[in-house]
Amino acid sequence: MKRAAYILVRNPLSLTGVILITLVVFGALFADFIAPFPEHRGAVVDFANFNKPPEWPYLFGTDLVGRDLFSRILYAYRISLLLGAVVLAIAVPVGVTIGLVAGYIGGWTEYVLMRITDVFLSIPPLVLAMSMMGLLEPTLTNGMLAVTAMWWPWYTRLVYNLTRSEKEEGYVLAAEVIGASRTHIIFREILPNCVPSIVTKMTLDLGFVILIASSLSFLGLGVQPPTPDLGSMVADGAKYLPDSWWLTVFPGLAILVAVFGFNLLGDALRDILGVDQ
Amino acid sequence: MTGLLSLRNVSKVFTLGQREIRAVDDVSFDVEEGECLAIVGESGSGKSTIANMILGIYPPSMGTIAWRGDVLPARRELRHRRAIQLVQQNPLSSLNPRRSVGASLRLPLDVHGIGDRSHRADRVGRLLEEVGLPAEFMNRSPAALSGGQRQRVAIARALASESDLVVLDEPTSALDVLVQARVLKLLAELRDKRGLTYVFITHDLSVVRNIADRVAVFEKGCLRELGTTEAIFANPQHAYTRRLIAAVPVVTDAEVALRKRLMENDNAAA
Amino acid sequence: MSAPTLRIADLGLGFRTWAGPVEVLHGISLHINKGERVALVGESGSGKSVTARIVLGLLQELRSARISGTVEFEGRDLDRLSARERHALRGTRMSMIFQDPTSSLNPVYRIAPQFHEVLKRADPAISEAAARDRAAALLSAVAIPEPERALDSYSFQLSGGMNQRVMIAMALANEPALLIADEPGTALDVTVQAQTLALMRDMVEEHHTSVLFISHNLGVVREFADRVYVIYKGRIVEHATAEGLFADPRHPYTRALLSAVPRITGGGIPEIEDVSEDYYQPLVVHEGCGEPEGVA
Amino acid sequence: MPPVVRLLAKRLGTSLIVLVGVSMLIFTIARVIPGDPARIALGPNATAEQVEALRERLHLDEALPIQYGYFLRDLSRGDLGISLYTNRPVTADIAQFLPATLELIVVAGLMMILIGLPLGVIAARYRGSWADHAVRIFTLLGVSAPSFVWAVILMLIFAFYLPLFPIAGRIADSYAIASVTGFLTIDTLIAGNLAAFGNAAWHIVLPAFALSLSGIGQAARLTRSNMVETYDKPFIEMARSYGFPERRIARRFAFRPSLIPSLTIIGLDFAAMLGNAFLVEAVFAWPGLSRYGVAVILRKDLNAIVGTVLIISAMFLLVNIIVDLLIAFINPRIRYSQRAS
Amino acid sequence: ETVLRLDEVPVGELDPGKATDYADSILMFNIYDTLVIPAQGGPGYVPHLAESYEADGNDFVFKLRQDVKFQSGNPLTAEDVVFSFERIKALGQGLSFLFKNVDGAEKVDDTTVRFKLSQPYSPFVASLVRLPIVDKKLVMENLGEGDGEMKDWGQAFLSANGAGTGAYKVVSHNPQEETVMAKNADYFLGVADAAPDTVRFRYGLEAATVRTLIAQGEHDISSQWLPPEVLKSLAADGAQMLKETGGGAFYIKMNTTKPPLDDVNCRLALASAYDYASGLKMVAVTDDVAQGSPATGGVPVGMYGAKPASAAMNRDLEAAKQHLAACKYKPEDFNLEISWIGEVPIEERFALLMQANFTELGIKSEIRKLPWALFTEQVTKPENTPNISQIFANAVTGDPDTLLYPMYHSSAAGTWQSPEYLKDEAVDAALEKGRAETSDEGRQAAYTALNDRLMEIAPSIYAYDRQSIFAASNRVKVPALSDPAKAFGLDGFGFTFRLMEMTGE
Ligand SMILES: Nc1ncnc2c1ncn2[C@@H]1O[C@H](COP(=O)(O)OP(=O)(O)OP(=O)(O)O)[C@@H](O)[C@H]1O
Ligand SMILES: Nc1ncnc2c1ncn2[C@@H]1O[C@H](COP(=O)(O)OP(=O)(O)OP(=O)(O)O)[C@@H](O)[C@H]1O
Ligand SMILES: [Mg+2]
Ligand SMILES: [Mg+2]
Repeated sequence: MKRAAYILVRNPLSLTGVILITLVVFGALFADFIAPFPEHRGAVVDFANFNKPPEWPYLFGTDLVGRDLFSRILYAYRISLLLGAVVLAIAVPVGVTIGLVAGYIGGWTEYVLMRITDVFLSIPPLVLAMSMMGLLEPTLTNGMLAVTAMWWPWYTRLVYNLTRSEKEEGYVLAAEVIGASRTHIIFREILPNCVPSIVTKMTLDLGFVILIASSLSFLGLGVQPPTPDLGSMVADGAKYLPDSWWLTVFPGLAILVAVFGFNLLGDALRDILGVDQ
Repeated sequence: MTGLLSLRNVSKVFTLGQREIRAVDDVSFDVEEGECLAIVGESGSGKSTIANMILGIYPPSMGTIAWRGDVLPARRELRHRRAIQLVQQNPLSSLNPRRSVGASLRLPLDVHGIGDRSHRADRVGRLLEEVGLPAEFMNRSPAALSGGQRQRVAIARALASESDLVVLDEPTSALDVLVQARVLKLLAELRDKRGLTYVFITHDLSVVRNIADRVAVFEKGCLRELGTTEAIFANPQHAYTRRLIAAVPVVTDAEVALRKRLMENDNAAA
Repeated sequence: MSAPTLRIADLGLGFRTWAGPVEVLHGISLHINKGERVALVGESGSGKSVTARIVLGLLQELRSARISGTVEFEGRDLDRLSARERHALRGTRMSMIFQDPTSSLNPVYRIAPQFHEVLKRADPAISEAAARDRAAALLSAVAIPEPERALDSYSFQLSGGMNQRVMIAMALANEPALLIADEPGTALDVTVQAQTLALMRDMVEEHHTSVLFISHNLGVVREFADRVYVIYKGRIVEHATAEGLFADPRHPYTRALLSAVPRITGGGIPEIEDVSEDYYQPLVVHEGCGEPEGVA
Repeated sequence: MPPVVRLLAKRLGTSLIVLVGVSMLIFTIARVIPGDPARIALGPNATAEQVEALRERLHLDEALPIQYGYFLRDLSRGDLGISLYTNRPVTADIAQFLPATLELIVVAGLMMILIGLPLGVIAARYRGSWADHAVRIFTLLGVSAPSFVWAVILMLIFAFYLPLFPIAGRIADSYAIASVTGFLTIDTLIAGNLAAFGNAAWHIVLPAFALSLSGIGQAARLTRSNMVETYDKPFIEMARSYGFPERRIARRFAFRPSLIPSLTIIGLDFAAMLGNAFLVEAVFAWPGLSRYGVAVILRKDLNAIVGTVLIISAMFLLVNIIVDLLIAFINPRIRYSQRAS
Repeated sequence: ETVLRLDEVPVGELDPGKATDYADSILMFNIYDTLVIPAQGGPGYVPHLAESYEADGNDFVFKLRQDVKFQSGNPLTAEDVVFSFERIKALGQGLSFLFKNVDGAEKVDDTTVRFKLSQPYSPFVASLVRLPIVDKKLVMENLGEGDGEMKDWGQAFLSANGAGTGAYKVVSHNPQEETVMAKNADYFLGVADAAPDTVRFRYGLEAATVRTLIAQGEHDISSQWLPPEVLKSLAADGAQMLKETGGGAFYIKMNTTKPPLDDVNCRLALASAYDYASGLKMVAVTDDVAQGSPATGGVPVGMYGAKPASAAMNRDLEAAKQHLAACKYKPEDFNLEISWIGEVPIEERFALLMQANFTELGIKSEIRKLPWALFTEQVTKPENTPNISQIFANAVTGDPDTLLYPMYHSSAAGTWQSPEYLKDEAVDAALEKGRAETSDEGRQAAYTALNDRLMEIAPSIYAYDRQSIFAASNRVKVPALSDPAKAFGLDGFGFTFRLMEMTGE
């Protein structure tokens, strides 16, 4: 804890990350109080003010049915961050574990696990999502499930290749010689050494996961209007570039801020997780 | 009677592209319970390879290794793991750079359930102190240790499991003499107290002289000579052994004299 | 008299860690004249390797390190040199043999290209084939039995001693003015150790190379060094000629060290305290051994 | 047989098994995706009888294993059936659309390697400096909008405001190039028409860049974070102490040991683009397989779905094998591992 | 050489037996000819490949022109007409349903064909604009593999090649990328010099791409699917707006089988609460150009039975409240499912508009995005069909029958056009009468009755009458899409390339 605080305080970039993320989370949590038009998160249309460029009181302009983009972005953070967090919270542990196990244990285990991963990876995500739709209710939860299903194998491959290299290191031998269990070697010895790559990928994936929501909602899975989500806002707005640029640019910047914050934080996290106490 | 550990016709061949390297060539010897067997030999003579095979890090290409009369399987069981420990030659890579010294030291305690849980941290501290390091070092990362300090951590870790046999691959060559003395003493004490057995790989014949019961001399993957320390130093049979002893750097005049004597023998024999 | 090859004056070093600052060097001074072999002996963790790193300018880049004092190389204050000038010295005018050779060689390249890289420091135009020939010659000089195989191997395919010899060959390859040898003998068997020490001695004499020889193997020091500094916990405690030191060790710590050396004649491991208040006694300088006046 | 070839053969063999697995799975999935293929194919106005007749012709009323049997029988003749969407043989469609996409993603893949990796190296080498931050912002921008949004933005900037690049298509209308391989860059060279080659190459730049942005970002970030780790290793200190040029240390000594994650991700990205490039293809009017794939999925064009997915899977497996081999090549310790598994 | 470049959504279907979409229609109208074509500047149909035609009881007899040659050089004969008809029936795809009531076609002599109908069916002549006449000889020479005498009916050949008499020939065709067509110099009516020499018809361009291409002078006519905002900015940049009126409307359909919309009062409440004016504002491009004009009822303005343009639908919240009060369901007891088609982004805005409008009545609702494929699947069962669906429908032949019958006849329930599942005897009767009547007055009366009934029971909200707006460069003049006096009453027919003029700007 002390170490974490020390690392955060010493590196101004990490601190920036903390501040950005705090702002984003704060904005999402207290959107009801901050948003100038809280009702614009829902079923509101205002054709007197639609498709307006940024101007008072619409800081970020209005969308095609006249809702305040700034307010919607604040609310969108809620669902987008939730989506990102949930997907990563499931996909990363699953993918990482499989990759570690396959890479470390080798033999038949590796063979079977990696071929299963291959199958998942080689089916295009859209097909996977569509088939989910055939089988499941089109709710947000199932949408997250679908994204998770297409996400974990990336971590598996990443960690698998790292593990193959790490297991040749002396410290793995040392642990084996001591008689440490496979679980220990995999999770306590090798995993910490894969953390930099995993964390880096995770901080980037946050952006991707937020964006994937747009393709999910294109398929009718996931977030449905009028609930705002950043991915759909960016994606839908692109049709109206360059004229109604604010429709794309502000949600895009909102994602950038979140991803940027997490990335800075990720770098710090790497240092904090650096040494296992 | 077979010893605690016996190697029978053990060979190890590495393939390097098209080429084959016979790192260990048809070696047989026993390690008796409670003894300290030193393995000396030129660099690249296969000492570390033997150590790695004893530990089951890789299997011998030929031959068998038996533990208390049972041939050791390729996949070692936990009891074998506990019974045989290793101090690796390369102290940097044998410590996980992402785990603190304390975490690395605690591992054998946890794995083999040594001591009760709440006192393990203290135990780790004591282990560090035993090898001459302050207990606070348990919070450090290996990167912040000097070469010798790392080596001492590795030794402490091998001792932590309270095993029957410890294979020490150049355990003290990175240590200064004071610490070396201390570690050697510790090793000797533990041997007495717990009846440990050591396979001690080193170049330092002065050390060998002072702690080993028997010495095995290797050259080019072959076992050249195996005898009691006394015998080897008093009357080395093999020319290579004599050369080894003659080359030892020494600090006292008495030692210079001994060296001279052996060198003369060698010249006479040649 | 020309300036010493290396002069260190009042060098201090501390690290900032999350647990608070750690002082490692408490103002040490030492010098090496041209062609001189100077040993730095001392306890493990006493600050030998970090001193070497500072001389090479490697620690200066570490953000958590705080360095004070002066380091002069051939009369030039390293602090005043530009980064480029400092850089130009490395690998050409000074080189180093690392303590842990196996991890100091790059695991993903074979030895040959790494050697090529070293030789290019002195002769940027050297061809791969020429570099290989030269490397093979240098490797035979350090008694590597099959130099060709070693060149085609990765560091993890060589034994510890072989890696160390590779490092030694690399360090000597460009005939530097200052060679820092951080425990060069540790992983070598005694015959090879003797051989390489002899080789280093020849080299040094021939090219008037100065050597900073870091070791705790007092036997080796005795056979190799002209002058010895004994360091204890970041302080120099004794400074003497090699002969003088072994004949008449004056500092309690030096005496302890000497008596702790196991003897080839047997006699067991001596009983010596490894921590003692006495070891903190002030510096003892033998006659004729003093630090030159600062002329920066 | 050299070990690499043997390994390759073995991996290719197992890939075939995976491919069979994928084919069964996708065969099932294609039938689970909502929508009645016959109805969608026949258009909104078809009568129930028409739909029934088509269902029968497609064997849709039979049990799934029997349908799969038909599929295998046809496949053995190299026949993937007729696309209900384009009304052409699926094989013809794939043959036409695959080269266009491959051409695009090969260039995109090269961009990931040639831009992403060096950016990562620069960021790691100048860690904490303005260059590092500039690279960070650039790479994070890449993940803050989907590739097709970048496609639109790039098109607007570099084709609209600054008309430096062509807007759409694979080559200017004025060139008539006979299709030999389907790869326009190659066909133009075969035709010996350098101007056309230049024009075709020029057309690839923007879409490939838009596609590769996210990969560039990932490759750069992963390279950076791993190189930062590697920079702490003793062998880097050794290289420094020998005064190897910093640039060489970065490019060789620290770079190669740090390459594994970036290479893995580039490989995955490369393969994934086959399925994900559709929106970029749409923006740049690129007649590629990805777009075809999405269209057929949305229209539930069974034969075409199965055919496209199989091709994509096969490409994917191939790329993965290459990546695995490359990684073993990059890290000799994997290659020469002595460890019993 | 002049080149005309335009785009549509994919795919371009070249086979006359399968063509349905707007893109397909454009291909058919240029590569093939039909016996009749819509009259220019007014309602009705005029002979084209036919010299003349007459009704004979239920049957119709056509006399062919003798000066017509196919692009292959083969002369047009009655056999080709019979073949074309039999082929479309045999394939049973595309628009073949239009000929359900036609029992057969018969060659009377080389230039005379008789179509035999099973019942009086006045929209038949209109249907013929959807029967492209195919070069039988050429097709027979190019039959692909298949069972039976006709093998594959030339499907393989016709999916990649043209076999018509049209003013343009296929140069190359890739159904997902582009069809290139060139002027047919031997066209039987001749082609004006000003008409484009080459036409590049691209499929699937993104809005932003089209916007850029037109601005850069690399594209001539956009598809009708551009969002109004994009059209607006193109217009602001100086692009001309081409307009195609009539033939279709935007319908908001209510599932009449599920509560609460099985109660007519509830439906009427929604229809009164819907904000027609805002909806139109959404599709407005400029002050005088919009993608829609006010709806007046169930039948688009200009068709038989339509109300005059002045009788525009209007929001009436008071009336809505009264209707709701009469409804047997309480607004707080239900949650309406408003669906929209994922492929048509503007529908999302209408969904939001409805949601906001209905909220004012205290009705809760939930928006669902449905991809087209899923939507077509769901509407096949009344219980899966959403409460509210949004549909753009048009008369594929220009005849009101092809618009209204598939939407509202009880036998047609459960398709994408009829998610109302309307079962109403009066409506059925009116629709059947509309088909059977042959006189204009008779049809007018039938459809007026239908329209009244549709207003009374409100199975749909008649949101607006659709107009297609195309942005175009100034290099091309399209009288049929810019001058009402030269317009055709059939969707897509304005894209007859031979009637366009390249200005050479
Ligand atoms: N990066 C660092 N952060 C904190 N402390 C460090 C760091 N590097 C070295 N130290 C500490 O500095 C002291 C001196 O280390 P150094 O490597 O110079 O020892 P040494 O004299 O070479 O010992 P040995 O003979 O064991 O190699 C040690 O106590 C070590 O723990
Ligand atoms: N993984 C490997 N692949 C190929 N050859 C190897 C491998 N490991 C060791 N060797 C070779 O085997 C021989 C014996 O090596 P080993 O490490 O056992 O020597 P050693 O006796 O421990 O030497 P040192 O005292 O220098 O550590 C050497 O020639 C070495 O090059
Ligand atoms: Mg060894
Ligand atoms: Mg050291």
